[in-house]
Amino acid sequence: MRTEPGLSRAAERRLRFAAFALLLLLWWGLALVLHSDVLPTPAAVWERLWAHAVSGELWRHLGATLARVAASFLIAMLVGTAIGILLGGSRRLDVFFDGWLVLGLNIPALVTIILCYVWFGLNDAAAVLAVAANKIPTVVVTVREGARAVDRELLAVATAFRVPPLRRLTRVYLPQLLPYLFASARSGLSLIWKIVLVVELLGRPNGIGFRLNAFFQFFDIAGILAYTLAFAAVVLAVEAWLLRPLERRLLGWRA
Amino acid sequence: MRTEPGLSRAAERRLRFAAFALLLLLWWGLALVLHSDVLPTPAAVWERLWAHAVSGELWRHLGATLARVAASFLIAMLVGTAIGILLGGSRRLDVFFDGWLVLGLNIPALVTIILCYVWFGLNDAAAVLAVAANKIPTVVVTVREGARAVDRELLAVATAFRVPPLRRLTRVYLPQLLPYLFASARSGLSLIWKIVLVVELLGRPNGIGFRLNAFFQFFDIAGILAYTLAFAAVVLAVEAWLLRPLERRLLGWRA
Amino acid sequence: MSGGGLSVELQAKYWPGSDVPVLAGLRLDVAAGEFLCLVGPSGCGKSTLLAAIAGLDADFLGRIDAPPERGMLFQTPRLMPWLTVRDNLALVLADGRCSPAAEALLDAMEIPPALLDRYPGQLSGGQQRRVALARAFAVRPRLLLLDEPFVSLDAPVAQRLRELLLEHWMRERPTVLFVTHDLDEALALGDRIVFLGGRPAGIVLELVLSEPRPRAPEAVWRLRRQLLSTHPELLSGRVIPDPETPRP
Amino acid sequence: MSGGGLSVELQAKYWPGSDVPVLAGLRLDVAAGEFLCLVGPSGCGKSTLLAAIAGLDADFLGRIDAPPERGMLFQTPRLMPWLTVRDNLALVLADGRCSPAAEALLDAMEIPPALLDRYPGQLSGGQQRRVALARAFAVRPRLLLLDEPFVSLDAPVAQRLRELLLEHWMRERPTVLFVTHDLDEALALGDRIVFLGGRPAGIVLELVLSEPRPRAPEAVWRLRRQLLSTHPELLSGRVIPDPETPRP
Amino acid sequence: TATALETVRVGFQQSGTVQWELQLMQELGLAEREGVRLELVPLATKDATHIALQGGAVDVVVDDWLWVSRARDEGRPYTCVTHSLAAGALYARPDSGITRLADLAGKKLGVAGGAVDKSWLLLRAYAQKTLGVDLAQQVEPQYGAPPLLNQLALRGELPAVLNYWNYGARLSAAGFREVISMRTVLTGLGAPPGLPVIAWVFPDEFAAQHGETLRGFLRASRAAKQALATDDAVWERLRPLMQAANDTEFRSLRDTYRQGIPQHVGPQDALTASRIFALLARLGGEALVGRGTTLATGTFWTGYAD
Ligand SMILES: Nc1ncnc2c1ncn2[C@@H]1O[C@H](COP(=O)(O)OP(=O)(O)OP(=O)(O)O)[C@@H](O)[C@H]1O
Ligand SMILES: Nc1ncnc2c1ncn2[C@@H]1O[C@H](COP(=O)(O)OP(=O)(O)OP(=O)(O)O)[C@@H](O)[C@H]1O
Ligand SMILES: [Mg+2]
Ligand SMILES: [Mg+2]
Repeated sequence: MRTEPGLSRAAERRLRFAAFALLLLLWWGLALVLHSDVLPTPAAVWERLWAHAVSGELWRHLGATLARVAASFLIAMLVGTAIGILLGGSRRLDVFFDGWLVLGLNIPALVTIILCYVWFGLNDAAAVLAVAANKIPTVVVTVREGARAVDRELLAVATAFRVPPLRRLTRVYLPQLLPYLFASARSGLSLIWKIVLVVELLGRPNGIGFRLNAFFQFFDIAGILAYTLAFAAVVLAVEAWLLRPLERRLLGWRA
Repeated sequence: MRTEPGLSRAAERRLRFAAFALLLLLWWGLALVLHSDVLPTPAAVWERLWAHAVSGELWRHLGATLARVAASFLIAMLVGTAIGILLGGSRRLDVFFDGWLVLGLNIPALVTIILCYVWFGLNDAAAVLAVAANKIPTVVVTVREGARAVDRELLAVATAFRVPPLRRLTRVYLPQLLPYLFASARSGLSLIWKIVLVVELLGRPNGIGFRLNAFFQFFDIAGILAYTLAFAAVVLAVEAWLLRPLERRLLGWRA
Repeated sequence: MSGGGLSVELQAKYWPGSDVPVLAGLRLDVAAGEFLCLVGPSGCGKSTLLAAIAGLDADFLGRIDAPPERGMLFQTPRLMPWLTVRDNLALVLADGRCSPAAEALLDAMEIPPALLDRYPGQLSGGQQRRVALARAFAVRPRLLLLDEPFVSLDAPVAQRLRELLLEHWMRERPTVLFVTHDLDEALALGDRIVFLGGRPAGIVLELVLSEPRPRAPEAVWRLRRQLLSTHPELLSGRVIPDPETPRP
Repeated sequence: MSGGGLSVELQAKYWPGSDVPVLAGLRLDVAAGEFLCLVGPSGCGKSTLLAAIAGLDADFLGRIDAPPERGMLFQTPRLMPWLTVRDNLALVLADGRCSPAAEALLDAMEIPPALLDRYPGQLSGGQQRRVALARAFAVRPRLLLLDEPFVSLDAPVAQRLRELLLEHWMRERPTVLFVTHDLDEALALGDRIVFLGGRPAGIVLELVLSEPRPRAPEAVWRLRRQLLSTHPELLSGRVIPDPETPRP
Repeated sequence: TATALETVRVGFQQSGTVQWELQLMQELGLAEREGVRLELVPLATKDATHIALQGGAVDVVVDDWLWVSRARDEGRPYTCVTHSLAAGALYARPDSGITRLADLAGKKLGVAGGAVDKSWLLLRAYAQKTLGVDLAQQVEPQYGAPPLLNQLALRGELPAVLNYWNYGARLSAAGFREVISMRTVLTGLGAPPGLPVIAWVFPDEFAAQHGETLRGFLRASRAAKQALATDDAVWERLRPLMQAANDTEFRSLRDTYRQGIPQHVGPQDALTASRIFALLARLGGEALVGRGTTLATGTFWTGYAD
């Protein structure tokens, strides 16, 4: 709970590398000790990844999944944030929709997915809709907490100076929601990817979820891990090249 | 984005009731218009719920699921909060474990579940562990954002007055994390319940997830909705009798 | 009321959960371009009144007419911690950009250009207060609400800022509501001083000052002596009354 | 150094990203039980120095020895908004409970018992400041760090609190570091006044005051005149110099 | 005595068809008669049975022999004994005008199990052979979960579905036409009759250590099958489990099930399977059969025949 002196960029990179190396080592060690198909070695997974990358199959499935994840993510974040701000800002709306929200949160993915597929057909639009519908309530809940915690004294400044609504939103309101939005985006991306897996399992002819199921049928954990890691690598890249720089820019004032 | 005058308790109850009634009405109307098995009427679902409640089957499955949800929830919140505070408080630890966290977030539930079941056997301990392992990273991510956003000026007060560590934690640190903890608890409960469904799907002989799959095989949406609503009712009760009163007590100062 | 003047008819302002109003029976008319000082004990309701006038709190009985073009200095600086000094000013300006005029204002407040790209958390308390003051001036308001603007500043800077405020006021002629605990400051600046007091608080005394500004220290001192002779209670407890009038 | 005294040897304090230190070459020894006033222009580094002494900022070159039993009043009240007035005091007290002594202190600060169960957000600016002051006193510290304690308070209350501070100091004899912009205040209270200034800031003048306390207003006025005659720049810009010494 | 009974733990999918036979074995005490105590472990999905077997929580599950062969290739020594020959079929809506494979051209076709599903691959091979077309190009395949496809077909959004037999039975009962059965497809492709579809799967080690118990269990299974094949009364007992919507569906399920009961179980199964393996390996490639090029030796257990 105390602030430490800052880390240089180089030191940060070294730390990240060390963490990665340690993880690899732990995994490898464990895999060798256990010596079971349930935990293949990094080498086995890498080999599988490589084979699928070369054959092009990896890219096809990864691409399909990423497209679905991206579309659902954008929809869920936009809609969820808007609703969250509304509910957090108005006690009346909040009380009214609170029960709906709890229901929305707790409807199993399976139900939304089935309903979307049955109503809108076995297509990507239905898939994306189902995933977004699953994620929106959790964005709402997080953003709503943020909106409730917004500093009223600072809002009063904007009111007193009659700051126009859009500017008030972007420069007074949203900056306070940022930690909540980042939390929501990070856990959201992972949740969405997990739901996309289920959606693909139940009714898409491609994507990692589809592929994973085939691996799973044959208990091919190396294959499962290979595709999982391929997706994780993408998320790590998004973290490093999008979320972290954004965070540095937007939340740099806290440093 | 403006504060409204407060709502009386009675007005709040009326609003909640109205929201519930409206939802029921909408559902009923839609069900009658669509007239399909995919969206049964509330009456059909209620009838199913009643039958399962009378036969005792509902309670058996609901009980099993609730026990798993409760255990995983407690573990995930405790462990996740502790790790989140550590990472949010120390830049060095944060950078080191950031990659691990991203991996942890994005490992599909399937993988953890398989590993737990295969290593620890098809038992409830393995099931609970698998669920907690899935949820912990999202708690960490949310709490970490909160810990990063903690007001350093207020922490400085505690340091200057040499407030003992435990008191510093409970009276200076945690109150600032509360909105994040509530967000985490609310979306967490729903996420955990969804993973519990999968866990039950993959290796438990009881619980709602186990039951839901059987319904799905026969495309019995009324059955699915009946069990879903039974769980949602429990969550609504937890909201009304635990989370909301807690929130009023702990965050009342904001009013 | 029109044209920059202000009319307050506050029957009562209650805080939730309290039976006694903080403010009651308060009637105040301020002419356009008037410089009004508000003085009163801590906790009597000065900031509450300002918030009501600024339209931040509509939960009172009564009616307030105030021009919408407001500049306000709150009792605490209330800068957006995530905006640099420059962007904090830009936030309230009409076109959303920090004009050269606004930067000149910051300069006049002795905020060197090097600080323009700093965040408020990297400023000293007095620097933050000056930025907040510049923000209130920068919008060139018709109504300027100032809640103890010159505390937390060293004497020379405070004095220069007082002069700046007077210049600004004489040039632009906004209606000014100036809350202060420093009677001398009120006497040096205002067209009129309104003393608040009592429970619920209302106006206990009004003093019209017709001397031209800037007022020489001697003039202020004379005013203070006059006032003290008729209302000795107002100055009780000041550390430095002028030497001729030792404290009771 | 031992027994409540304070020794500061600050070679340099840099802020990240700046080549010029804020503070440099500052040596300060304060005897146990001494009442030291710090005066200096806004932004010179007074709060920075206090933070370093309080152990809140270890990122400087040099060495500071200070007793660990500290009470501090920050420049802003910094009360925990989620704790009631009572709990804010309880937070810093040894046993985590608000003692009768602490409540008596609040009473002496003119915080009526009705406010004890309020949250800080429901207090006026001056009330918050007084609660923060009570918090600093309540821990009965051996070192009391006060950053402009009496701003935002009306003159009578401020004066009563000054008396309270002196009483407290005389009874408990903590070492006091008192930052103020009000020279008269410093002259009325301190054993010694240290003037900070320059860039990087250091000590530009020290003044030892041996007159006993409480000092009568006349005594303070005499001290001021003495000081002004040797260092006219210090008082430049004050609104109310005493009438015999019109401002330059 | 009761203590002398050895236990066989059988993991099965609760909503599936395997439990009919298991239920009957238990109700009629068939296992006990063979000196075996049956422990039924109901699980929600087929995946769950895999995990249970892999984790050692059960001794026997039901799966297809292809899975066993592939597992053996990967060094996981499981083996199996044929359980059922029942295979799926291609079903079409009565109003779709689809009566032959050729009528599918340009239409949507629901395919259970995905792009590398065995039935789908075999059907494509058959279409290639008989019509000279690639079905995957000719139709718009819609891959999805079996119940979902059924529902979409019943709602009229899919004119035709290739689904497992137990789902197909429900479609038949709803008036759907069986366009072509997998049995016909297999014969058309030159496969010998009597090809096993799914089998009792268990670890080599279990078979080696508890051979007698296992044989007892398999004999009990045969007895249950006998009853199911000949005795209509036992079906009435199972009726609650089957969740048939009406009598037609019930009969349809019963009759299809009976058709899938193998006449004999024994060494000939391995032979038949290895003939079809080559075909599947060619059609599905590694994604379907794994790295093996022929049926792994020992895929079918030689310790039991009837
Ligand atoms: N976090 C920071 N980063 C960079 N510069 C800072 C930071 N905090 C303060 N400063 C600068 O350090 C100098 C001293 O600040 P400090 O708060 O100590 O001043 P002060 O003497 O207390 O002034 P005041 O009387 O206005 O409160 C100021 O010029 C300020 O701009
Ligand atoms: N939100 C609130 N709820 C209840 N009482 C409040 C609230 N805000 C302020 N008060 C009370 O109203 C009174 C007036 O407060 P206000 O801030 O207007 O005082 P003030 O005159 O500005 O005092 P100061 O000079 O100390 O700033 C105070 O006694 C305060 O305790
Ligand atoms: Mg005030
Ligand atoms: Mg300061």
